[in-house]
Formats: sequence, C-alpha cells, structure tokens
Amino acid sequence: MKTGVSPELQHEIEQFLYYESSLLDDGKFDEWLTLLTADLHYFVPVRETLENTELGVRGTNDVALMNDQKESLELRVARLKTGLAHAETPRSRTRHNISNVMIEEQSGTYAVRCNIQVSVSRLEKTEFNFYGYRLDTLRRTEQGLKVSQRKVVLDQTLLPRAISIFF
Amino acid sequence: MKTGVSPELQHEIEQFLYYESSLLDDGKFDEWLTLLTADLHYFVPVRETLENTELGVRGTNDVALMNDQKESLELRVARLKTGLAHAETPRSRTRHNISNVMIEEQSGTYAVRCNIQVSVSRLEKTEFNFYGYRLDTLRRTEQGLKVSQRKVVLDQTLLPRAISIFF
Amino acid sequence: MKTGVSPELQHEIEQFLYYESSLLDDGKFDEWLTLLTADLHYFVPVRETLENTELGVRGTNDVALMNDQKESLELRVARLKTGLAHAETPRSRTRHNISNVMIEEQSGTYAVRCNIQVSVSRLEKTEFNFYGYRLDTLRRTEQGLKVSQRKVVLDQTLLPRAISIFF
Amino acid sequence: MNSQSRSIEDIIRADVTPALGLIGRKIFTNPEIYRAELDRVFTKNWLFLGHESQLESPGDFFTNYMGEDPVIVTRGKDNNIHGFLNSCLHRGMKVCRLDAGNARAFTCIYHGWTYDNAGNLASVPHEDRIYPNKLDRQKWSLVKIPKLQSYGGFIFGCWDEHCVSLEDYLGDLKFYLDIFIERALGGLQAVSGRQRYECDANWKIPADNFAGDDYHVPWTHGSYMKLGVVSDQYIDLPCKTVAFPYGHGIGDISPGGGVYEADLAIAEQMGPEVVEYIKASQARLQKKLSAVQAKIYAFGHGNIFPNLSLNDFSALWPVGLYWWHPKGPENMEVWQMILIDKGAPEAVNQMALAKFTHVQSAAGAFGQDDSENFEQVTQATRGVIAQQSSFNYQIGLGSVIDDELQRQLPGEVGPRISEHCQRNFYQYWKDCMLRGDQLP
Amino acid sequence: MNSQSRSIEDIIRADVTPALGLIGRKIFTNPEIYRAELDRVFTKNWLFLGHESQLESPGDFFTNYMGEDPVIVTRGKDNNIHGFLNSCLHRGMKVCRLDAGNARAFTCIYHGWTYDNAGNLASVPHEDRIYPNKLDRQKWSLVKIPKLQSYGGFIFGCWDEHCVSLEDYLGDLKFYLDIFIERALGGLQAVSGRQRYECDANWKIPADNFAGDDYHVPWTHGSYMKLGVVSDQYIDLPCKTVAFPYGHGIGDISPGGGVYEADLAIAEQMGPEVVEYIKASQARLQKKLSAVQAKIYAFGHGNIFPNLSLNDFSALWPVGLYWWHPKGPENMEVWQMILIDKGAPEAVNQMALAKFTHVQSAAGAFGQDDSENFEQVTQATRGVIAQQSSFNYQIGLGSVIDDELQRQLPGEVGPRISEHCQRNFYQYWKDCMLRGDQLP
Amino acid sequence: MNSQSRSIEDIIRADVTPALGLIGRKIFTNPEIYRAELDRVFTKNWLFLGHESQLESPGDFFTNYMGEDPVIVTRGKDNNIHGFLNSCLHRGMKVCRLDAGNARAFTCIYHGWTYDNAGNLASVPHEDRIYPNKLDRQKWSLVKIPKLQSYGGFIFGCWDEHCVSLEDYLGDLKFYLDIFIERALGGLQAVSGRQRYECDANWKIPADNFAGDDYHVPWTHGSYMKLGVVSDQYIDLPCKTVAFPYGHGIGDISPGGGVYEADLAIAEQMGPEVVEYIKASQARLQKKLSAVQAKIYAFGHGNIFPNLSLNDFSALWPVGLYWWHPKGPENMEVWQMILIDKGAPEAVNQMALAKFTHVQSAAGAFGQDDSENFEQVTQATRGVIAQQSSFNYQIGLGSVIDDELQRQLPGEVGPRISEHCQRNFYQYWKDCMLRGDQLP
Ligand code: FES
Ligand code: FES
Ligand code: FES
Ligand SMILES: [Fe+3]
Ligand SMILES: [Fe+3]
Ligand SMILES: [Fe+3]
Repeated sequence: MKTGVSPELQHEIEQFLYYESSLLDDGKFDEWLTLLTADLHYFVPVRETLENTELGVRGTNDVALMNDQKESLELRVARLKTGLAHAETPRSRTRHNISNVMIEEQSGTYAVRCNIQVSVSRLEKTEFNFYGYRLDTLRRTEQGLKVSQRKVVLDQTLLPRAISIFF
Repeated sequence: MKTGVSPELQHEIEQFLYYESSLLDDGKFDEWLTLLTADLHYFVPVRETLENTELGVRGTNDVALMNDQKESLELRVARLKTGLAHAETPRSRTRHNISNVMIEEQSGTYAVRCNIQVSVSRLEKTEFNFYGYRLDTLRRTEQGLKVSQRKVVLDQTLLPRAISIFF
Repeated sequence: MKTGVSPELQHEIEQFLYYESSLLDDGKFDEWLTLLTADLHYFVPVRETLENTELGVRGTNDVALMNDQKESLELRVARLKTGLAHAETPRSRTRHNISNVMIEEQSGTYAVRCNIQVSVSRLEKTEFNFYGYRLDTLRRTEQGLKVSQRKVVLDQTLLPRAISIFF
Repeated sequence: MNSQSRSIEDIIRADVTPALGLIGRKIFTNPEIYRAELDRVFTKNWLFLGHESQLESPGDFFTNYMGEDPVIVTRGKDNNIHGFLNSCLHRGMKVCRLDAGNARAFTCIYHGWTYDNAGNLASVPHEDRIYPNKLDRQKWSLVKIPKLQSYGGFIFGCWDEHCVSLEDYLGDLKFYLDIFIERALGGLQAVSGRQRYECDANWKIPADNFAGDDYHVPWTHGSYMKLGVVSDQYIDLPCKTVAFPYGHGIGDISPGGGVYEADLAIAEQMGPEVVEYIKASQARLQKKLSAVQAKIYAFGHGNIFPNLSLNDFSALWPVGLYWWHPKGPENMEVWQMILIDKGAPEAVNQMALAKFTHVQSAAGAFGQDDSENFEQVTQATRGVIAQQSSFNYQIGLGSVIDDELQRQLPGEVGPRISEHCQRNFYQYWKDCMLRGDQLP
Repeated sequence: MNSQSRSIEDIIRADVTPALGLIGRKIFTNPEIYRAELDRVFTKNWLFLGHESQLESPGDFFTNYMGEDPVIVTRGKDNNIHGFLNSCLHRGMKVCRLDAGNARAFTCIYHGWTYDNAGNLASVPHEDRIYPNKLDRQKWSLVKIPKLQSYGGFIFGCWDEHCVSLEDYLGDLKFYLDIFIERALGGLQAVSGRQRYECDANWKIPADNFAGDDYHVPWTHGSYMKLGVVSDQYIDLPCKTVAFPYGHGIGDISPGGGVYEADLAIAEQMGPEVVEYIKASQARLQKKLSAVQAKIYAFGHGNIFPNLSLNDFSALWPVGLYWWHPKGPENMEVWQMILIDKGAPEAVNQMALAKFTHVQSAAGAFGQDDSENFEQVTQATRGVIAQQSSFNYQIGLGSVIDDELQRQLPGEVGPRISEHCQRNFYQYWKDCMLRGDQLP
Repeated sequence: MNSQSRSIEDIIRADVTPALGLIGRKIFTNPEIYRAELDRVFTKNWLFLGHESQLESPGDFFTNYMGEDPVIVTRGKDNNIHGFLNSCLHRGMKVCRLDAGNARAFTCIYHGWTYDNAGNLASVPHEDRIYPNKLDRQKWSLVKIPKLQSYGGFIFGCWDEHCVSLEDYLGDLKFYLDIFIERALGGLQAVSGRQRYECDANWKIPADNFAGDDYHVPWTHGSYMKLGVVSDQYIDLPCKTVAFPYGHGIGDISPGGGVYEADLAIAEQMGPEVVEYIKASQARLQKKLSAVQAKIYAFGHGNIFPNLSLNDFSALWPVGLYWWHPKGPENMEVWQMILIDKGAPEAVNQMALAKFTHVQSAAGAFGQDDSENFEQVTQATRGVIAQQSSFNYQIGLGSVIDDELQRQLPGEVGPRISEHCQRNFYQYWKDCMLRGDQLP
C-alpha cells in the first residue's frame, strides 16, 4: 500500500475537489474553468467488454466520449451559455459525489484518484447515474490548486443517456 | 475558493455528521433529537423546473415538503414510536451517505454543506434513492455540537415515494 | 456521541479502506488477500423484514450469504482465476464507494463502521447497486493494517442479483 | 379454450356490481382496461387543471397532465385562460418543458415553429418557401382543449366537445365546494409550488378513498389519533358522506356544526386577530350562502371524478388538492398543491402551511400512511387467485338516512361510515367504460 | 394477414414437442403464455410453501408466494397448519407485511379488519352499525388455500380443490425424497432465514436445469472442477437421472453407491463423532427404508413441478431448497432456504452451513454461474430470429436403460447425461397449458 | 363496442399517408406495431453490421444486434466474413458475451458445445454416448445470417434469403456513398471502440431525422450556430436532399460545390501537408468517380433504411455511423462508431477525432440536443389525444426540382428544406408492414 500524503494535504485537496464539483452542481461553469490549467487534458474514454483486458478501457486514439483541451471545454461552456443548448436548457440537476480520494505526490504535482457517482435528474422525471473513477493531476499555481489532467473512467459500457454534463 | 477550516475541525464535524446519520439509520430517533437545538429550523423545499431560476428551489413561504421546528420533529418521532405509523412499521431500511463536506466558520457557528444520497429499501422489494445536498448550521453547545438549521435540497422534482424518513 | 480517534489515525484508516477497495475494483484479488489476517472472519448476513427486530439482520448460525474464513476467501479468489468462473468472466465492473467512516480504538484494534454503496455493471447492460454498512475490525500487523473481521450488512432483503463480488 | 376469451367490457359488466357492493379486482391491474380508461374516462370527463390564481398576469402558464397527455394552461395576452396539448403540431415535440413560468410564445426547439400563448401557430421558419401548397396555420395550431371552464377559480378542461357544462357536471357538489370558495375573505390563492411523488398504485384506489372513506381514518391514521392530533372521537362525530351524479363523493361533512366552534377555540389561543378572522369567515358564509352551509363551515374531503381529490378541514387549514395522475395500471404520480385565503392573517396562513407539511404533504403523516395502503392494496391484488375475489364495498348497503337531513343536504347523503360514495364512483366509472363514446 | 394470428394454444401445440426433443422458444418470453401459466400451472398444481419446522409454536407464521399471489402460512392456535391469501377480503390490503414472525391475529392496517391466525375474520370495527344487511364473517374470511398437505414435513398447497392428493402428486418421487427425510437422525430443521435475489430469466430455465441436467456441471461449474471441489470424474460416475409423472425429475442418483463411502472418508478426517454420525445415518436408512435407498444415500438434485428445486448432496451438506418465483416472462426471484439434521453433530452442521454459502447460496459458486446461464439464455432467446429455432432436448432420445436397474428404481430411469427429465417436465407443462381447467 | 377493434394493419393503412404528408402517431408507441416491425422490417431488410476494417485478422470478431437478435460477425479462419445468431443451438445460451475480440472458436459455457469461428458446430461433449439417434452437427450449427454482403467495406446482413442483392438495395445511393468510400486515400479504417447510450425514443424518430431533416439544424443546433461552429448561412446553402427506393434518404448534398473549397481554406491554416492531402482527395475523386461526385465531395448525412444513419461532413471529419437499435416501442440504444482515412495525415485524423467528440459523440453537441428532441417527441406522443393528430411531413409537397439538377443527380432530388426523404422513409416502412412476407 502506498503511504499517501499528510492529513493536511489530504484535507486541502479534498476540499478543492469538493469545491470544484460544487461549482458544477451549482452551474457556475465560468468559475469552474478557472480551476483548470491552460494545458489541461480532459479525457473520458469509451468502455467495452473486451477479451485480454479485464477493464476494457479504450485509449485516447480510440473512439472517445470526451477528449478535450482547455479551449474546447471553454467552447462547451460557451455553448451552455447561449441559452440554446437545449439538452441543458432547462439545466439538469446534477450531484457529484466524490469518495475514496487517494493522493500521491509526484515532483510538485498531485496524482489524485477518486470514485465518482454523478446522479442526474432532469425535467419531470428522468433520473440516472454515472458511476466510475477519476484520475486527476493537480498542480499548485499562483492562483492555488488547478486540475491539469483528468481521466474519467465510467463503469458503464451502455450509458444511461447522452452526456450533457461535466464530470 | 473558500479556505475552509482546519483538518481537526473538519474531522470533528464530519464525525458529528456521520454519527448523527448513523442514529437515523439505526432507528435511534430519540438520541437523534438530542443533537438538534431547541430553536431548530428544518426545511425541505419543493424543487421544480422553472424559468428564470436554473435551480428551481422553492422557498419557505411556498409549498414545502417539510418545514419543521424542533417540536414538530418531536411529534414526527413520537408518531414513529406509536407502532401505528404504518409507512414505517415495519421500518424502512435507510442508508445516509454523506459526502463532499464543506465547512465555513461564521462567528461561532459552522455553515456546513454536504451532498447526500439516501438509499431506502422497504419490505420485500421497493428500493429507491433521494439525491441532493444539505446546508446545515451547527452550533457548539454545552452538550457538544448540535444542528440549529438544516435545509435539504433534493434534486428530484418527482420524488420516488412519499417521504417517511428524515434527511 | 463517541469521540472517535485522531485526525491522523482517521486519515490512515480511511486511506487503508480506500486502497483496499481499489484493489477489488481493479481486480487485484491476490493483493487484496494480503490485507486480510489469517484468522479473518468475513460475514454477510441475510436481511429480512421481521417482527420484534427492526433491523432484521440474521445471525451467523442462520442462513448466511457469506460466512467465510481466510481459506475460503482464498478459494473464492482461486476460482475467479481459473478463467472458468463464468459469472465473473468477463469481469463485472464494480465501484466500492465508502463513506461515513467512524472509528473506535479498542485495545490495539480498530472497530470501523462505514457505509458502502457498491455499484456493479456487467456485460452490455446490467447495472445494479448493493447498499449497506460494514463493521470491520482492523489490526496493526508487521505488514501494516489488516482486516481481521468484516460484517457486511446489506440493506436489501431482495438482492438485485446473485453475489459474485466481494464487499 | 381460448386464452383471451373475455372482452374487457364483459369483465366490467360482470365484475363491477356496485349495487351489490362488489367490485372485481381486475379493473385495478388489467393493462387493456387501463388503456381504455385513458380514453373513455379521461378524455370524456372534466379534469381539474389548476387554479386561476396560478395565472395572475398575461403570459403566465403552468403545465400539467390530462390522463397521460401533457398540456399547457396559460393566461393569454387577451387575459383569457387557454389550454392546449403540449405537443408541436409539426412533428410532436413538447413545446414547453417547464413546470410553470411566463411566456409570450412557445418556440419549439426542434424546428422553430412558434405558437403564441393562446396556442395559435404564429410563425413557421421559412414558411413561404417550403410549402408550395401553403400551410393553413390555423389548422396546425396547438390542439386546443375544446372545453375549458372555471368554477370558483378552479379551472377544468374536457376533451369532449359534447360534454355537459362544468356547472352541470359538478351539480349539487357546488353546494359544498362553495363553502371553502366563499369562506375565503380575500379569495383563494394558490401557494407557489407543486409536490410530486411516485406511488405504485392504481389511480382509482386513492380516488375512491377520498370519495368517502371516513372508515379508514382511525386505523390507517391511528398514530395521529393515539397522539391526539386527530380526535379519538373522530369516527363517532355526527358527520355524513355524500355522493353525487358523475361519480363525485365527499366525506367528513358536519351538518350539525362543530368545526367552526373548534376553530374558534384554537383561534382564542392564537389571539384576537385570529378570532376576528374566524368570526368574519363564519359571518361571510352566513351572508353569501345558506345557514346550512355556514353550519357545515368546512368541506372535509372528497373526490371530483375522476382523479381530483380535495380536503378542507377548516379555516385554519389550507385547501389541499391532489391529482392521482395515471401512469400505467399499477402506477401513478401524486401531484399536490394547496390554496390559502388571501385575506387570512399571516399567522393563520403560516399555521396552514405548517399543518400541510405535517399531515397532507408528501412528507405528511396522512400522505405516508395512505401511500402504504394504496401500494400494498395494488400489490396484493395482482395475482390470479386474488383476482377471483372482489373488493367489498357493502358498508351502508341498506342503511336509511334521516329524511330531514336528506332534505337539507343536496346529494345522496349517507352515514359517517359508508361505502356508498365509492359505489357511486364505480357505478359512474362503469357507465363511462361501457357507454364509451356516448359519454358523459 | 393478421398480426396476432396464432393463439397461445396453437403455439404450444406446434412448438412444444418433447417427443422430438424440441421445445420452441416463445414459451420463455411470450407475455400471454406467461399470464396463462400463472393460472394453468400455478393454480392447478401443488406448490411448496415451507417446512413444518419453520412453524414450531402456535402463532408462528411465514409469508411466501404461490405464482404471483402472496400467501401466509401459519401454525394456528389449534396447532394445525393453515394457509391463506395475504390480501384483506375487505378492500385487498396485504394483511401481513413481514417475512416471518409470531402473531395471534392479523389486523389490516387499512380499516382494522382482524383475522385470527387461522385466517378467520374475527372482528370488523363497528360491524353492527355499518352493515344493516349483516356481514357474513365466515364468507369474508381470508381466502383459504383449499388443499394444504405435508409430506415429511414439507408443506405444499394447491388452489385446485379437485387436484390429486399430495401423495399421488409426488408418487414415485417419494422413494427418493424419503432418503433425506429419513436419513436425518433428529429430523430435518429449517435454518432461520431465506435468501432472495432477482434473476432476469424465465422460471422454467432453472426448473428444467435442476430437473435432470447433470450435463452442464463440468462446463458451467468448471471452475470448481478445476480446483478439485467437484470431482473431475463427475460426469463419468455411474449416476442416473429419473423422471416422474406430473413433471418431476431428479439427477445425480447413485444406485451403485459411493456417496456414503465418500462421506465416510471425509468423516474420518473430522473425528470419531462424525464417523459415528455417518454410520448411524446409513444404519437408519437401512432400517427405515430399503437397501436400494440406503445405497443411494443422497438425493442429488431435482425439481418438483413446477418451481421447487432441491439438492441433497450427502449427509455432510444441507438440504437446499429453491423457489423460482415467477415475476414476469423474463424475470424471477430466487428464494432459497436450507434444512439440516437436528441430530447431527455441531461440526457437521457448521460444515453444512459453510458449504452452503460457498456452493449453493446467492453468493455460492453454483448460484453465481447458474444465474449467468439462466439470464443469458433468456437474453438470447427474445429475438424474432431466435424464436424461429427450438431448444434441443434430444440427449438420450432412443437410449436404452438396463432392465434390472429400471426394476430397482421407481420412476423412469435415464442415463447420467440425458434430457429425458426435461422432456418430461415440458410434456407435463404442455398438458397443463392445453388441458386447462381439467387439471391436474 | 370492442376494445381492440382495429388491427395494426388497419391503423397503418389509414394513418400512414406519406402522399398527404401525414403520419399518424400510433406507429411510434404501439407495442403490437413494434413487435411486428421487428419481424417485417428488421428481418426483411439489409441491416448494417460493421466495417471490414474491424475484422483484420482471421478470428477477429465483434458482436452486434439485428433488431433485438444478438449476432456475431467474424473473419473466419478461411479469411471470409461470417455472421450468425449469438445463441447456442442446444439450449439458447449466448455463446459470446464480449463486444469484440479474436477467437478460434466459441465455446458455450452452459454445456460446452463448441462452434468454430464460421459458426459451425465443431464439438459436443460426449456426443457419441449421448445421442443414440445421432446428432446432425451441420443442422445444429449456429443460425447463419443467410445473406451477408459488403459494399465498400460496409458489411450488411439480411435474414431473408429471397431479398434483393445489397447492390440493388442500395441502388442509386451508391453514387453518394462512393464519395466518402473512394475519397479516402488509404481506405477507410474503423477507429476502435463503439459508444452506446440509452435514449427513450422510438427508433424511427432519429432515422427519419437523419434521412433528410436539414430543417432542424438552425433551431436544434442553434447553440453552435450562435457560436459560429455551424455557419449561419447553413439553411441558405444551395444544398439538396435526395430520396431513394427502399426508404433511404440523404441531406446536405452540395452539387454546386463549396465543401471542398471550405476544406482547403482550413487546410491552409493547418500547413502544406494538409493542403496536399485535401487536394489529393479531390484529385482522387475526379479520377475514380465523376465530376459531379468530385464537386459534391462529401456525403452530408443520411439514413440507410431502416436504422443506420451516417454523416460525412468533409475530408476533415470522420465518417460517423449510428445504429438506432430498437429496444421497445419507446426505447432505443444509440450505438456509434467512426471511420477515418488510413491515408490521411496524423493531424487530420486527430482533428477528426476531436470534432467527433465535440459534435457527433454521445457527449457532442449534436448528440445531446438531438437526443432531447427524440425523447421529448416520444414523450409528447403517447397520449390518447396526441394520437388523434398526425405528424406533419408536408414540407416540399408540390415543390418542383430543376430538371437539369435531377438529371445530374441520381435519386429523387428535393430542396434543401424538404420532408420528401421522410415521406419516402415512411412509404417504404408502410410497404414493409403491409406486404409482410413478400418483402423486399
Ligand atoms: S416538431 Fe416542432 S417545429 Fe418541428
Ligand atoms: S382493506 Fe383491510 S380492513 Fe379494509
Ligand atoms: S446451451 Fe450451449 S451447450 Fe447447452
Ligand atoms: Fe387517509
Ligand atoms: Fe448448476
Ligand atoms: Fe441534429
């Protein structure tokens, strides 16, 4: 077992993750973008049931659900703000539950693994969940901690709905 | 990003929240009541899909799911103990999962925001979940921490069942 | 309310639990076994709706879902590795979300209670959740913390599927 | 031997025999009967949509369901109330996905057809160049609810153009509805927000319960009786149940008075303003309505056929309104709203809101325990053997009502404990299901 | 051209041809056939409810299902066993919402009707004043299961008053059931608790598997064979499968012995007390039953039509009981319980419990892997093209059984690997579905 | 009065009238029509299975669905492509539970029957001793898809042995398909991985949308138009929609050119290698195909009846492929894959992958907003009243197309904004549903 980091650092990083996800749940997307570094890589692979690989996680050169840079995430946020992104107008109600946060310090950056369960409810009735884990790289900048890499591994091969939210 | 509180205080408050919710899950409602201040306000608003308000959370003067004082919560507990509160006799099996705890200290009280997922299973089969977040105000008293305000914002506009539990 | 343990110990034990569950989610069962003491007792009782007992948790001499010693868990793991344990070949995708961790120190061992939500998705479509709590006893050994007792109390009387995973 | 030998009409004819107090169980779970109900019951009768106070300004709207059809109800720029199907006439998209709001127009997000807030098709993108044969915009306006009428602020709609008028449909029930409509000094006001929850039950189970089932209160709501929230004399109070044509029924009616006096007692503890208010309410009833109505003072509870239930326990409670929206034979959504008296003191309305959350709400004691019944009745009714026996609605069969009382009270009066309102409900339901398109 | 041209009877007649070893796939997914099954199979045959040892004292009860009908089984204050539908005769509410317990009476929470623990309507609140025409309480008692009989402590019920007796229904199967019933030195005792889990499969798939499918063991349960938990000689052991009238079938029967010897070998490692026990079990079989039965020694596995499966691998295992409770054409709930010998040494019973959780339980290896089959068979059977081919149950068609063996063993004996028990299962199922009300 | 008076054929005949531009709504929600579709549409027409580049080496396979039937497609050891039902001929088990892989054989986990990767039953455990009457292994091989053909690397299968050839089925559509098939300098290559998500919509809604609905783009995808990702001239571009026999339709076709020029402009910003590539692509089209095809340059979007949609916006985008897999009348699964040009510069293919995730993917803007339409259309179409009105597909009825253009372009050409492709889709759908087994 890896030793992890100090309770103080664990606390700081967990608070950062909670704050970050609260911005998503509160629909404060512009503020959320400020927590991402300019060289961000944001990747949501496709998951399948494959032989010779128990996890079935596809790579960045395969079909991906999301495979974004900072600019393209900004475009996604800009889209939400047009008022014409119908899948999110009215907004879905999301809840990002973060658990099992494990941190490793790597020469000035933090490799963070956490479990996520994102529950989404929408309009009158639709309610569904995304399950999986995240591998983040956090970097300390002058404006505080920021996310410089995020890989979101969803457990579901069949998603409950098209993805109109961020993880 | 707000700075939050010290790891020690975070730990203390999280433990309080976990203990509190374990009392609910264990059906120890009388003990649970002792963790609430005499001037408690306990509020569960209705949520809708509305224009001009992305969150759609209704207020205290609107139709509310729960809008209780300490006395009225005591009445609810007394009701459960009559043995005649049929929706909870036999008792539902609840699990209060608390995550993403964020704390702010405000002149002697603590403003605590956390995500909740309350799973409920009942009788032979029915299994459902309530998703949302809570805004608590905790106060330090002679008997230790107590909840003096709780607002439970559920994400679902259509609830999966009538509410016979506490959040 | 019990006072719990220090933030440092809480941190250490939480990290242990997260690490342990990550081994399960990553399919590293041999490594997982090393975290269990030789005298482990691993017990998953049946839950029912009964009178005179609000919780309806059956005992070790009743019909049990699992009631294992270390050796028998090793047999279960050996089975998975035969390549012929069809219910887990291909592997289910699990996610063990651990929350509400409460710890009590008892003469050199730690009594740990936590909530679990284990989401499972399998093959093309099946997706289901196990909800409940765990009562673990952890012991400090020369190789670090290990689990010496685990009781998994599931909330569901009707399980969503046969159990082919570990909790 | 044939596996589907009986038509649903045969089943209904044979199994639904209100005169005998016997209602067969298949009508609560059979999918074909359910589909027929959506047509023969829900498109042929007046359905409650909402209250006028939800639509204060031009452009205000809310959405709702009629059976399983989604609808929008608006106050148009002409200040009139309009109602229409929430489905684009082009290719079916929902034109409004909100619960409520204010809008000058509804623009469909699929191709941009725009309807004004009276439902008229106002514009079609590129209309001129894409319809060589011309598009008749009038014809492709949103499907209007052809009959839309209000009674005392309560907006009802009916899909059947040949239906009786709303006034005739409500009939003698108006005598009782007037009580809470007129008692409100400042008029009734919808409190913002509607509650919604799922309940795995057939919609008729709660509807028949509200229509006149005073009998269940001491048992189902025994917890509140034990705690004194409901009087332990409840079942012995000299109350009545009353049935009406078109399937309506009410209970908890106190022709001998008592509700007013109880209100007054509570008011005295609340202070002079409340006492004043209660007295003024009583005075208003006496002035606007009859002495009998003033004595009754509060409506109790009831069900307006098919699926609107109401309660009005006294001037210190809100008027509670419940839709049992059908979502399949064994599923429904409960939607709830409440009304308060705009003219009541703040303390009264705060009390009303509080009472609501403790008793009637999705988290209220009655809401919880009634749901448990509705669901478990449905559960225990699905089996082959279960469906060989009938529900028993024989209470009060053969009972005789005091002539004097019957003269005073419109409708068919029955004893406190009676199932005649339920028999009346199922008799009219049966008429709807068997008469089909000649109805109502 | 008609979209529903074939009645379910036509489908069954044409597609279910056990004599050819061909069973069409529609019977596993067609909703109309499923609904007919609930009537023609589940209300016309004896269904297992539980074991008498679950009801030790007057007032003890448990709940269960017969098809989709919920039932309660009790030991009444008269010390007799009673069974009835778990649905109030008033308006259908479930009168008991527990899995098991002890009760003098069942009070319905809806309106308070109370039934004694024999199902008789004991009291009706306000009965005198609400039924001017009188209520015949006898008539409105809970619906009794008209036929309720036990064999060797196993309680069965049948909704058809004209059914054959339980003894006749079990027939020659009793020869084999007696083995584990009589082998238990102290009698069989239910272990507290029942397991339940969902499985998205048609109920007949597991029933036919348990009825005689020894063929699947080396493949489906290959993991345990590889690990040596199951003998790698399994399929070559001189075992037999046996079919019976009324659709029952069993497998893993060892007329040549061997199971006893294997138990003894294990017992020797466990100590003298266990050796003693195993020998006493054998002696008891020889004394109470025949030499053939004593040699067989353990039941193996089997299915009692329609949906009770059993296994009894040896005196060191528990008797495992499985209900495949139907919950729709493609869904079932697996309910499990086990029995142990009250007279066995503690070490044996602890071993039996442990074996159960590793092999048979919802978390057992067999439970897991069989479920995977049952679900995926159902999944791959739903499509239009899939339904054009038939399942193949031709194994052993045309095989000849040693006359001597057939003379020794009651029932229709087949080879170790055979599908004759499954053919027998579907033949009787077909008879039920086509004969309808003349059955069984 | 009869509760099920109209056969589905009567409904379809009366309500589906493409010539009038009116399509009744019942065909999107009626369960019986859905079940008939699975047979009359999905087993009688060519269905897309995957691309040959997914099967590079012998033993490579992927699984997919044809209607609700699971299938496996393989490259056999004979290097040919094979396709068969994914269901064991013994007792129905899925023989392959993976999405893709490489296998020499498929061994059924239930009893171990083994099929080679051409679907032939290769071995049966203990075959000799268990089938006295012999098992004809050929007969019990996996059910082959009787017609399996490729066009330009696209593998299609059809369950109807008497269907027209794939070439004839595609017909004039090939003129347009050839554009992206031939434009790829190095040939098309499937990118690994398929996306899948649930969408609560009838499968025909998205199929008809892709078949020729250019009209929805400015509204549904208005967000990207506002941001300039989609040109605000989009709807005024001189594009065409084209319909074909057997229900196919396409849109966004630019016979006047412009797409190539736009690619070139972007390429210039990306550097000489990309300019080179775009020019080479154009040159290749001119050499291999016609001047008209070279000018069109990109396919736009379209739907190959019944449920394969495609888009190919330009040489800088991937070819997007969408299956609308039916999962009930109101549910589908969207499966997606993409193809890229093996001969394109790395920068182009990286751009194509990025564009995919932002626009077409399950997380793309078009994917999200189209799903919202498909689901809400279905939602607003279920009710009794909703089903009394028809969808309006009258755009372009009566419009006249320039003769010269029609001469140049195969298929039935229509204006940019038109619903003739959708009318064509439903006309052929209607033919399938009414002609039944004579089809196609
Ligand atoms: S569906 Fe509304 S504009 Fe086309
Ligand atoms: S339903 Fe049981 S007493 Fe009325
Ligand atoms: S079902 Fe495939 S081998 Fe038996
Ligand atoms: Fe009630
Ligand atoms: Fe098995
Ligand atoms: Fe689109």
